[in-house]
Amino acid sequence: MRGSGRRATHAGGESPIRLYHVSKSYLAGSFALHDVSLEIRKGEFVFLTGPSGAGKTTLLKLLFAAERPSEGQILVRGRNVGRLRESAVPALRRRIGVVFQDFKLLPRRTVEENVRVALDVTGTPPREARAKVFQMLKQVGLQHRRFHHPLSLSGGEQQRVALARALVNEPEILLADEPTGNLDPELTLEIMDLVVGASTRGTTVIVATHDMGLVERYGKRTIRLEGGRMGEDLQ
Amino acid sequence: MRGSGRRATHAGGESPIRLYHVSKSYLAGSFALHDVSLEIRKGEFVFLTGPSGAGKTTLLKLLFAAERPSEGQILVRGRNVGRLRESAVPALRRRIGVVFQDFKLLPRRTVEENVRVALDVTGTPPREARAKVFQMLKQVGLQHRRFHHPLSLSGGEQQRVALARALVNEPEILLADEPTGNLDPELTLEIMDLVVGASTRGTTVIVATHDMGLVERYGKRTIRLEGGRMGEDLQ
Amino acid sequence: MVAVLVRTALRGLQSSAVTSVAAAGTIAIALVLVGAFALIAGNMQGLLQRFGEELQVVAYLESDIDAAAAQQMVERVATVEGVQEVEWVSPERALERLRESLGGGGLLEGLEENPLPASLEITLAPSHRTPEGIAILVEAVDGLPGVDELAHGQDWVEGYSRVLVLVRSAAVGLGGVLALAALLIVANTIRLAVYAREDELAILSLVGASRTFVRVPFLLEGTLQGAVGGLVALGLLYAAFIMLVPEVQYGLELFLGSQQPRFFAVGEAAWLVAAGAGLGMCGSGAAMLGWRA
Amino acid sequence: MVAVLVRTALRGLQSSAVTSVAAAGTIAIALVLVGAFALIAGNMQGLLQRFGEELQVVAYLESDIDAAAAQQMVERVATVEGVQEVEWVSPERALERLRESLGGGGLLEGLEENPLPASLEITLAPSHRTPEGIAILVEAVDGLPGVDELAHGQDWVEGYSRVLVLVRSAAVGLGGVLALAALLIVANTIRLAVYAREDELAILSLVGASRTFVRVPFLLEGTLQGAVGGLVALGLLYAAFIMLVPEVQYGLELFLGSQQPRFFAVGEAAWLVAAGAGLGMCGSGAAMLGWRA
Ligand SMILES: Nc1ncnc2c1ncn2[C@@H]1O[C@H](COP(=O)(O)OP(=O)(O)OP(=O)(O)O)[C@@H](O)[C@H]1O
Ligand SMILES: Nc1ncnc2c1ncn2[C@@H]1O[C@H](COP(=O)(O)OP(=O)(O)OP(=O)(O)O)[C@@H](O)[C@H]1O
Ligand SMILES: [Mg+2]
Ligand SMILES: [Mg+2]
Repeated sequence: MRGSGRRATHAGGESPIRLYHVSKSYLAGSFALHDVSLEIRKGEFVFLTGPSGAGKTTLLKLLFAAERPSEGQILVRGRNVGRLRESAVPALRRRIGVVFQDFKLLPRRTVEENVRVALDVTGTPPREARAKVFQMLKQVGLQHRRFHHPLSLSGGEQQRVALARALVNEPEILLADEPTGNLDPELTLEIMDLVVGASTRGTTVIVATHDMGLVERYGKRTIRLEGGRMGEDLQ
Repeated sequence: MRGSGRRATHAGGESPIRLYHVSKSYLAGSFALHDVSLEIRKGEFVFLTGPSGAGKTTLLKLLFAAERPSEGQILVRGRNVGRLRESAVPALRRRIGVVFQDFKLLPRRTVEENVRVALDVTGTPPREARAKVFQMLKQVGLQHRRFHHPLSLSGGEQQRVALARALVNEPEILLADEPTGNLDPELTLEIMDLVVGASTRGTTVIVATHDMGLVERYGKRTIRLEGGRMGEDLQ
Repeated sequence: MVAVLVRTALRGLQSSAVTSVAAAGTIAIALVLVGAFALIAGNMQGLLQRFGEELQVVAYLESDIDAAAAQQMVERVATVEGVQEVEWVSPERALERLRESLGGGGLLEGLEENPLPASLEITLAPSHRTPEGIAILVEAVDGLPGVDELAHGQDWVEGYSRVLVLVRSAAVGLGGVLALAALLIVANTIRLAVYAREDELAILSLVGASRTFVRVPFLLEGTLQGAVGGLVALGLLYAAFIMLVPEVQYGLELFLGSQQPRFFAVGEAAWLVAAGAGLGMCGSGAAMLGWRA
Repeated sequence: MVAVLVRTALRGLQSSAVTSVAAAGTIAIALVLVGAFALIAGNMQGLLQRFGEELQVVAYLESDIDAAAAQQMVERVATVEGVQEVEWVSPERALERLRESLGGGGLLEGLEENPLPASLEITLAPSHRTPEGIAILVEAVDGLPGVDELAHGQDWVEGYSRVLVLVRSAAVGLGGVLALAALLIVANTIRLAVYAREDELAILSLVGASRTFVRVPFLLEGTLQGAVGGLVALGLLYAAFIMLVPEVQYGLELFLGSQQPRFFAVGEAAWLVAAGAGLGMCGSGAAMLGWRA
């Protein structure tokens, strides 16, 4: 069922993410994303799937204003992020937790500092920040590694640090790009439970993944991209 | 079946990879790898599995002398890599193709140059190198992206460039760390076929992966690490 | 928030020791150059002053002027604009000097009477040691009763004032070039340091750090590196001063006379450190301008 | 293989434009400083030489020596070690000079006969303008028949030779400090450049690049950056020279007399560029030493 058209018309103030005919072209003549319209409600949990190069990461980047759309409108929390002033971008990003496909950890900071930076940018008081970071690291099973540097962590450990950073300030929106690609099956379930838990507490979650097992297991809404175009949108 | 003991005694000139009671400790008091013994025959295809932080990457790093073992002996192509002189390391690495878990592409070089560097270090003539690189990029489906920079590629595309670089000089040994973690199921099979193809042509292959579907599908020998120790070794 | 920014800056310094040391080191070296130049130029100032003292206008007096009348003239001339000092030289003293200057031989023994006149030796204030200053003096003194003839080495003054201008502009020019070079080198170095940490800045921005949050710690880092560089430069200069001055003391005395070579005063030293801090801050600021999130 | 290394170096330069430009720029600035100093010092050399020419030993002759005898003495003295030139000054010429030096007034009109003796003015070769050189000359000339008295301004020589030593050591010292500063700054900059590209070097090493393969392109890059920096410095210095010399020409003439200020000869200019290349290469080499695969 192609649900994009239907959903986009389904306007509502409680939808923190709405895309209307969004296209993105990095190189003239080719589209990484083509005419994508969709709407995601508050607290909804959505899988984003599709083959390599389908535009999943591009879609996520548009949502936190790391890229600007070539065409169309993107409303995040009611604001048009395609037209956001440079100076308004940080405030947007502080409401959005992102797990990057390549982690993007600060190599010269410890695990604790890497997670904590998400609280520092919001001006959280030090005492509170320390407690939250410790709690979060415990949840991803890395509290014992908190004084180590990311480069001395295994791939899966780094991925969990990235997730901890994205979740620590209880964002309104969580964008996770392949957040379990480096995790073993058991850990994948633990981590996904964390993410699902966040969504039940009201965080709107988009998880880009290739892991069809995961998609099937959780049975959540699944949006499929193919060559930059909306494929299926399955509830 | 725990086959490590049996295998290690199974000495033979045709086994390019042999480990005897190998341990690796990064931090005093904890072992990333503990008393691992195993032997891999020429042209063999082996999956390496285990939970996050089990020591898979560490084991691979020991094989191409990116780390030195804390204890035990490692013979690669008959040479003790734990005791290799600094100046002998490059020659070893030129025989080993490695797909790094974090790709390790040169960000300021094009895709073509990234693949080509593996031929440049062996002194392959330019004409031959160009032809081989083009052929290889075609096999991973990226010939049309060859003049782009890695940072403008999707995660899966970068992963394929990393694989192309590892395979382009037809190495005797291929070490692939989570080589399909960012690939969709179809592409995963295509890429795995490439890797299996290399092993049928005589390349000894170790693939570290969490993807149990993959492991089951190919039914190859599977070595499982757990907390740095040898778990199962299933043929 | 301020605490967080400062802490971030300190962590930044710590976590990128290589670039921090390199930046501070470069600032130190640049400031050593500028500071050494300032020291040398400052001490040379005294030397030039002394050269200038030799510039005198001599008013030869008519032979019928006695000591008392001469004394009156001295007082009169002393009021002329730009005059610093006036000395009366009696004919006897003049002959004595000529003898000395001829090497003390018996060269002037044959003279039956002293042919030399009395004179007034007029020294100009430093600010008036120019052709214009001399012209004013000459005009004022030339018409005075009792003055026979004026000797004022116009050429000498021309030469002196031109040399002075030349040396001063050379000093200003060289100092300027040095300061500019220091600025460019420091900016360059900090730009490289930013470049080496670009990934870090990009990541901070991706997790929602505002411009302030990214930039302020960086500026603080730069400022601190610069201040440390300034202190190091000050230390190096002082060490060099202490070690070198006794070595060249003897030679220096020829130049500076009894004047002791002096190091920076506390205030000047503070300026050097402040200059370092300023360089570091501006360098970081300039480097950050070039960087876009 | 060589082609690959060179190509890799060129690609490296291209792909890391920021660091390359920064390194070349820093080398250029450092060399401008050193070069400007060399130019100034080189042109000052002539000035010092001219000052030295004024050092003369004067041998006053007995009054019964006629022109022919004096000529013989001139030839004799000319053979003494370290003597550059000997000039005979007749009593008439000596009186004329004294008059000139006293300002041309009628001061010496009253003399009935010329009280001044004839003399030989002996100029020493530059290398002998030292207290020792003078001592040798004095010993050789003092006993000669016909020589009445020797005037040799021992103090003046002491002063001159000390000033000479002082200025020369200041020049060598300042030049050395500048060169050292340039070296440190360049090494620092290139170290930062390496630091910014550390990941790249590490990756090359991981895919089997030998030390040579990693280092040679890097050294080539550094050398090229240095050479470009040297050329830029040469251009800047030449531009400054062309622009500034007419400005200060008039003042300079007082110092250098008719001697024209000169720029570097082709060979010296080549040295500057070579120095840049050398700096770049050594800087890269030093930076690579610090880097381990
Ligand atoms: N900065 C860029 N410049 C040019 N092309 C880009 C850039 N970023 C992405 N692309 C291209 O846009 C297309 C979509 O990329 P995107 O990263 O969104 O794919 P993806 O769905 O995340 O793939 P993967 O599963 O492999 O991560 C790809 O073909 C990619 O090469
Ligand atoms: N350089 C290092 N310094 C300190 N500890 C390290 C270092 N590298 C790895 N470790 C630790 O050694 C253990 C094994 O790491 P390794 O990378 O081999 O795991 P892995 O099996 O590859 O895990 P993953 O599947 O998450 O990639 C981990 O606990 C890791 O934190
Ligand atoms: Mg992606
Ligand atoms: Mg791993």
